[in-house]
Amino acid sequence: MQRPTDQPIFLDHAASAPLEPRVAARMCECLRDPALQANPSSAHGPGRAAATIVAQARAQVAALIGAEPAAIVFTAGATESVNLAVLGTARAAPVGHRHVVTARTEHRAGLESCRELEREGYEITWLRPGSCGAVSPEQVGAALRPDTALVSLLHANNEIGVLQDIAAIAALCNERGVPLHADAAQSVGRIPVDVNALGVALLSFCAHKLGGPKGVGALYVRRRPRPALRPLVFGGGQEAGLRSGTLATHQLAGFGLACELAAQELPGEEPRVRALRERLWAGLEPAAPVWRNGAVEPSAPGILNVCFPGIEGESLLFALEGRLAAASGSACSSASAEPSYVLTAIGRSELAAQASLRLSLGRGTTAAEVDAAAVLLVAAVLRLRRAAPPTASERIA
Amino acid sequence: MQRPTDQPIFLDHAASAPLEPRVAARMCECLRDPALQANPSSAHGPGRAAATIVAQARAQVAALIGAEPAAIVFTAGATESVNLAVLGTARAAPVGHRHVVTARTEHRAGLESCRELEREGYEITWLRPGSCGAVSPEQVGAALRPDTALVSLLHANNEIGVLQDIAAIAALCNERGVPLHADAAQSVGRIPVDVNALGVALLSFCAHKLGGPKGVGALYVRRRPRPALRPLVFGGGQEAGLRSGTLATHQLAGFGLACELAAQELPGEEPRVRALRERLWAGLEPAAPVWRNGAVEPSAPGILNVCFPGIEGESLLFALEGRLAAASGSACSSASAEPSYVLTAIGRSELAAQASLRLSLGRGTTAAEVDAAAVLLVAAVLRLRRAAPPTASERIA
Amino acid sequence: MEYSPLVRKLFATLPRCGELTAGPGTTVAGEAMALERGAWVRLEARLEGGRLVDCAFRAWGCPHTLGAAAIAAERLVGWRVGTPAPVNAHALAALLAAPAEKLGRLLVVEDAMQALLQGASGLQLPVSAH
Amino acid sequence: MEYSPLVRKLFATLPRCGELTAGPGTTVAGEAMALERGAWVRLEARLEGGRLVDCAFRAWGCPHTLGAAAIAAERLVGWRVGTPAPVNAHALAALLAAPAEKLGRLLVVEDAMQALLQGASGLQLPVSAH
Ligand SMILES: Cc1ncc(COP(=O)(O)O)c(C=O)c1O
Ligand SMILES: Cc1ncc(COP(=O)(O)O)c(C=O)c1O
Repeated sequence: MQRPTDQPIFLDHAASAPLEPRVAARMCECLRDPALQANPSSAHGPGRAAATIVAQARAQVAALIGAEPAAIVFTAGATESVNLAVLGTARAAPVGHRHVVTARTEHRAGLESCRELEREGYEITWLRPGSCGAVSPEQVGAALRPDTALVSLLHANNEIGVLQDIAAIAALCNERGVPLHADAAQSVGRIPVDVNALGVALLSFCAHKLGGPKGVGALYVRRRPRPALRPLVFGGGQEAGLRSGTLATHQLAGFGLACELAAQELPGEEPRVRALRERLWAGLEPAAPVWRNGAVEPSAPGILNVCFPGIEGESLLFALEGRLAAASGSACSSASAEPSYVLTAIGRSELAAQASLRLSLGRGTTAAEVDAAAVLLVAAVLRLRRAAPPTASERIA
Repeated sequence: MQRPTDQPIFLDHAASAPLEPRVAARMCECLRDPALQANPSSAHGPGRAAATIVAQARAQVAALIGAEPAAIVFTAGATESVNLAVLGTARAAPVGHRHVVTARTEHRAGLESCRELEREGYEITWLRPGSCGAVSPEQVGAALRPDTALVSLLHANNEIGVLQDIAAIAALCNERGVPLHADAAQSVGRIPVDVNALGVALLSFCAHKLGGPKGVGALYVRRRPRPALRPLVFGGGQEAGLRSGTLATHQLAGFGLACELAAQELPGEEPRVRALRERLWAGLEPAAPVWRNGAVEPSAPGILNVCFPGIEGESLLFALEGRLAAASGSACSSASAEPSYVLTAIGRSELAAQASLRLSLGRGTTAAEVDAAAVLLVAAVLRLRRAAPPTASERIA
Repeated sequence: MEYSPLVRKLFATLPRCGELTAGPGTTVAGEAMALERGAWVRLEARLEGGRLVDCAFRAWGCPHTLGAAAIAAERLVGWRVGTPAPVNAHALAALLAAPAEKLGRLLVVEDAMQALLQGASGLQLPVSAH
Repeated sequence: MEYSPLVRKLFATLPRCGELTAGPGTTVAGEAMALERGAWVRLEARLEGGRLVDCAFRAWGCPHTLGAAAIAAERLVGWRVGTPAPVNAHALAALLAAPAEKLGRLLVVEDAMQALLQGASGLQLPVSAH
C-alpha cells in the first residue's frame, strides 16, 4: 500500500494496523464472488461454498497460534473475545467460585468486563505490576484462592508493549485447576504465540492488529480440559453455541489470510520492527530528557512508549498533527484528556503520563519513516520546551 | 452481479441476500484506501477520517428507519442486536420487573435470549400466534403485567414472512410504559419501516439481509423516553458505552450505502418482489396439493413458505440440489432434520412442517428465475409423489 | 448432508420404483411405516415357483431411504423361499455410506423387506410342505 | 479536539513567546500554575512610565492555553497602570472559540495576567502618588 505523501507517518499500529493489501484483495474477491454470497450456515450448495471458506479461515487462524481449528470461536473482535472469556468463564464457574484475578494495567476490554463482574457480585483481585509493567508469576500465585474462577491477563500490554510471563503464570494456574485467559491482541502475529507452549485455557485476539480487517476476532478455547463458558449472545447456535450469528465469510477469509501471512512473515518482521523501534528510540535522544515507559524487554516488538517531561500531551499531539499519527494512551481513550491509567499504575505521575506518547510500529513502517518521525518529534519537543517556563521539565514529570 | 449459469437459482434471500455490487465496490474502496486504515476512535487525522465514514454510515442507517443518527448502536449483526435489546433491557429493568412477553415463533436470536432470561430467573410469557402466524395486539395486551420489563416480537417472521402489527402493539406497550423491541431483520429495507410511526423503543436489524455485508447490524434505541440497557460487552466505551469494540469502518460504510440504496429502491422493489412471489406461487399450482404456510398478507414481500404434502423435505432439497437454493426452515436450523418450530407453532403437523420449503426472493430475483424455479419444483414434487406410497399426500400432511 | 455417489445415482434414477411388470405368479407386498422416523416403505414382488421374479418399491423418506428401498427391491429379485433375507439395514447403511443417524430409517426398509419375505414364505410354505 | 484558525495560527507562530527585548524600564512578572488543570503560565513585561512597553510569555499547557497566553501578552502591551485588565478568560475563550472544558486553563492565563498587573500597579503606585 503506497502511502500518499500528504498522509502522516503512521505510528499507531497498536490501535489498528493497515489492512495487508493481499488481504484486501482476497476480501474483495469474496465480496464480489457471486458463488460466495450465501449464508455459510445454509445447507445448500452456495451455503456450503461459503462454509468451505469459513473452514479454511478457521484452519489458518488456528495454525497461527498452534491450535486445532475446532478450538477457535469467531467473534466480532478482541473486545468481544475478552468479554466472552472473562464474563463467560466467571458466569459458568462452579457455585461459590466468584473470585477473579486480573491486573490494573489490562486493556479496557478486560478491565471493564472485570468491573462488570464486580457489579455482579464477584470479587476481583487487582494486581499492580511493578514499574516494568508486568505482574510476576509470584504475584499471581499469591492471589490464587480455592474459589478463584479465572485469571485474566494481557500477554503484551497495548500501551507499553511489555510481555507478561504467561507460560509461567499458566503453569501455576493449571496446577490449581484455574483457567487462565490471555488477551493476546497485541502479541498474536507480532511474536510467536503457541497456545500449547503458553498453556492457556483461553486466548483472545483480533484481525485488525495483524493486517486483517476490523470487526472480526477469535477466542481460542482449549479442548482438553475445556473451560466451561456461558455465551454472551444466544441464537442460531453457530460456533458450537458459544457465539450465535451469521458468520461473515469475507471477514473470516480476510482474517484467515492475514494470519497465514503474519505467520510467514513473522520471522523476518519481528526483528525488523524491533530494530526500527530501537532506532526510533535512539533518534529521540536529542529531545532529552526523554524516558521510556515500561520495561524494554521482553516486549512486543512494535511499541515504544515515551515520556517527554515538561511537555503537555495535547500540545505535543497538535504539534505533530497531519505529520505523525500516534496515540497518547490507547486509541479508545486518547480522545479524552484522562492520563493513561496504565502509566499511572506502573508508577508514573499523572503529569508524566500526560507527557507520554505511544509510538507503535508495524509491517508498513520503514527506516525512513522512523527517522523522519524522530526528527519531527525532537523538533516539536524542543519547541514546546522552549515555550514552557524554565523549570517545566523538572516540575512536569 | 451476473449469476454464472452453473449457479443454482438463489431463492434464499431471507438467509442472506447477495451483496449489492455498488456496496461491494464501496467496501473495497474503503479496504484499499490508505487514508482510511486507522481506528475510527483514534484522535489523529487518519482516525478522524475513518470516524467521518462511520458518521456518514450512521446517518444513512438511521435515515432508512427514520431515526436520529445518535439513536443507532452498531453491532455485529441482528443476533447481537436482538440479544442486546432483550438481555440488555431485562437486566437493566427496575427491581421486581422480571417478566417478558414474546412469541413462540420468534427467530432463534429472540427465542434463545428469552430462554437465557428464563435461566436467569425471569418469567416469559410465550404467546402462540394463530395459523396466520402473527400474534394479535389483544394477545399482547392481555399478557402485559405490572412487572413486565419488555415485549419482544418479530416485525416480519423470517420463515413465513408474515408481519405482526407492531404499531398497534407499541401503542399498548407505550401506554403501559413497557419497552417494545421489534426484530426487524426481515423487514428493514424490504418494506418501509419508520421507528416513530411504529412507536418501538428498540429495533434490531442487520446489513446482510438488505444488500449489505455480513457481520454488521444495528440496534435502534429510542432517545425519548430512552429504555435502560445493560451492555453485553464492555471495554473501550464505543457506541455510547453500549457496545465496546473497534468500529469496522469498511463494514459500516457498506451497511450505510446498502441502507441508502435500499431506501431509494424500495418503492419499486417492494411491489416488484411481491408480484414475483405471487407469480412463483401461481407457478406451483401444477404441484397441487400445495399449501401456503402463514397469512398471505400483511407480509414482507419476498417470503413464500409452501407445504407440499406427501413430500419428504430432505429428498425435496436433494432433488433441487445444484439448481435451486432454498431453505427448509431457517438457515441456521436447515442443516438439521428438526421440523420448523415456527410451522408447528402455527398449527402445522410435524410432517407438514417437514414437507415445507421457504422460498425467499430479493433484489436480484427475476421473472425468468421464478418461472424456472417453479418448473423445477413442480417436476421434483411430482416425481417424489409418484415414488411415494399412493396415500402419502393424505398421510403426510 | 453429504451423499455418496451410490445414493446420488439411485436417487437420480430410482430403479424399480413404481409398479411391478405384469406376469405370472402371485403378488406379495410388505410395508413398514414410521413417519415419525421419516420413512415409509412399501415393497411389492411377484412370486413364482418359490422365487421372487420381480420387485418394485414405493417410498417416502430421505434420499438414503429411497436408495435403500431401491437396493432392497433389486436384491429381492431371485430370492428363494427358505433362504435368508438378501440384505439388512446395516448392510444397506454400509453400501450407501449412510451416516449413523440414518440407521433408523434403513431399519424401516429392512422391516418392509421382512414383512414381504414373511408374506412370501407364508404363501409358499403350504405348497412346499406338501 | 477541534482548533479554531486563530488557535492554529497562534500555536504555529507563538508570538511573544520567550524573552523580553532589552530596553529601559522595570521588569515585572506574573505567574500562575495549576498543573492539575493542565496549565502553567508566566508573563513578563517591561514597565516604563506607567505603561507596559513590552511583554513576553512562557507557558506549559494545551494549544488553547498557549494561544491565550500569546493574546494576553500582545494585549498587555500598551496597558497603563490604573486601567482595567485588557482581556479576561471569557474573552479569551470567545476569541479562541475554546470549548467549555478549557475555561479552567484560560483562567490560569487570566490569573497570571492579574498577578502581573498587580505587580505593575504596586511598583508604579508610589511613583504616581508623588
Ligand atoms: C490488548 C487489547 N485487547 C483488546 C483490544 C480490543 O480489540 P477490538 O477493539 O478489536 O475489539 C485491543 C485493541 O483495541 C487491545 O489492544
Ligand atoms: C428475523 C431475524 N432476526 C435475527 C437474525 C439474525 O441475524 P444475524 O445472523 O445476522 O445475526 C435473522 C437472520 O438470520 C433474522 O431473520
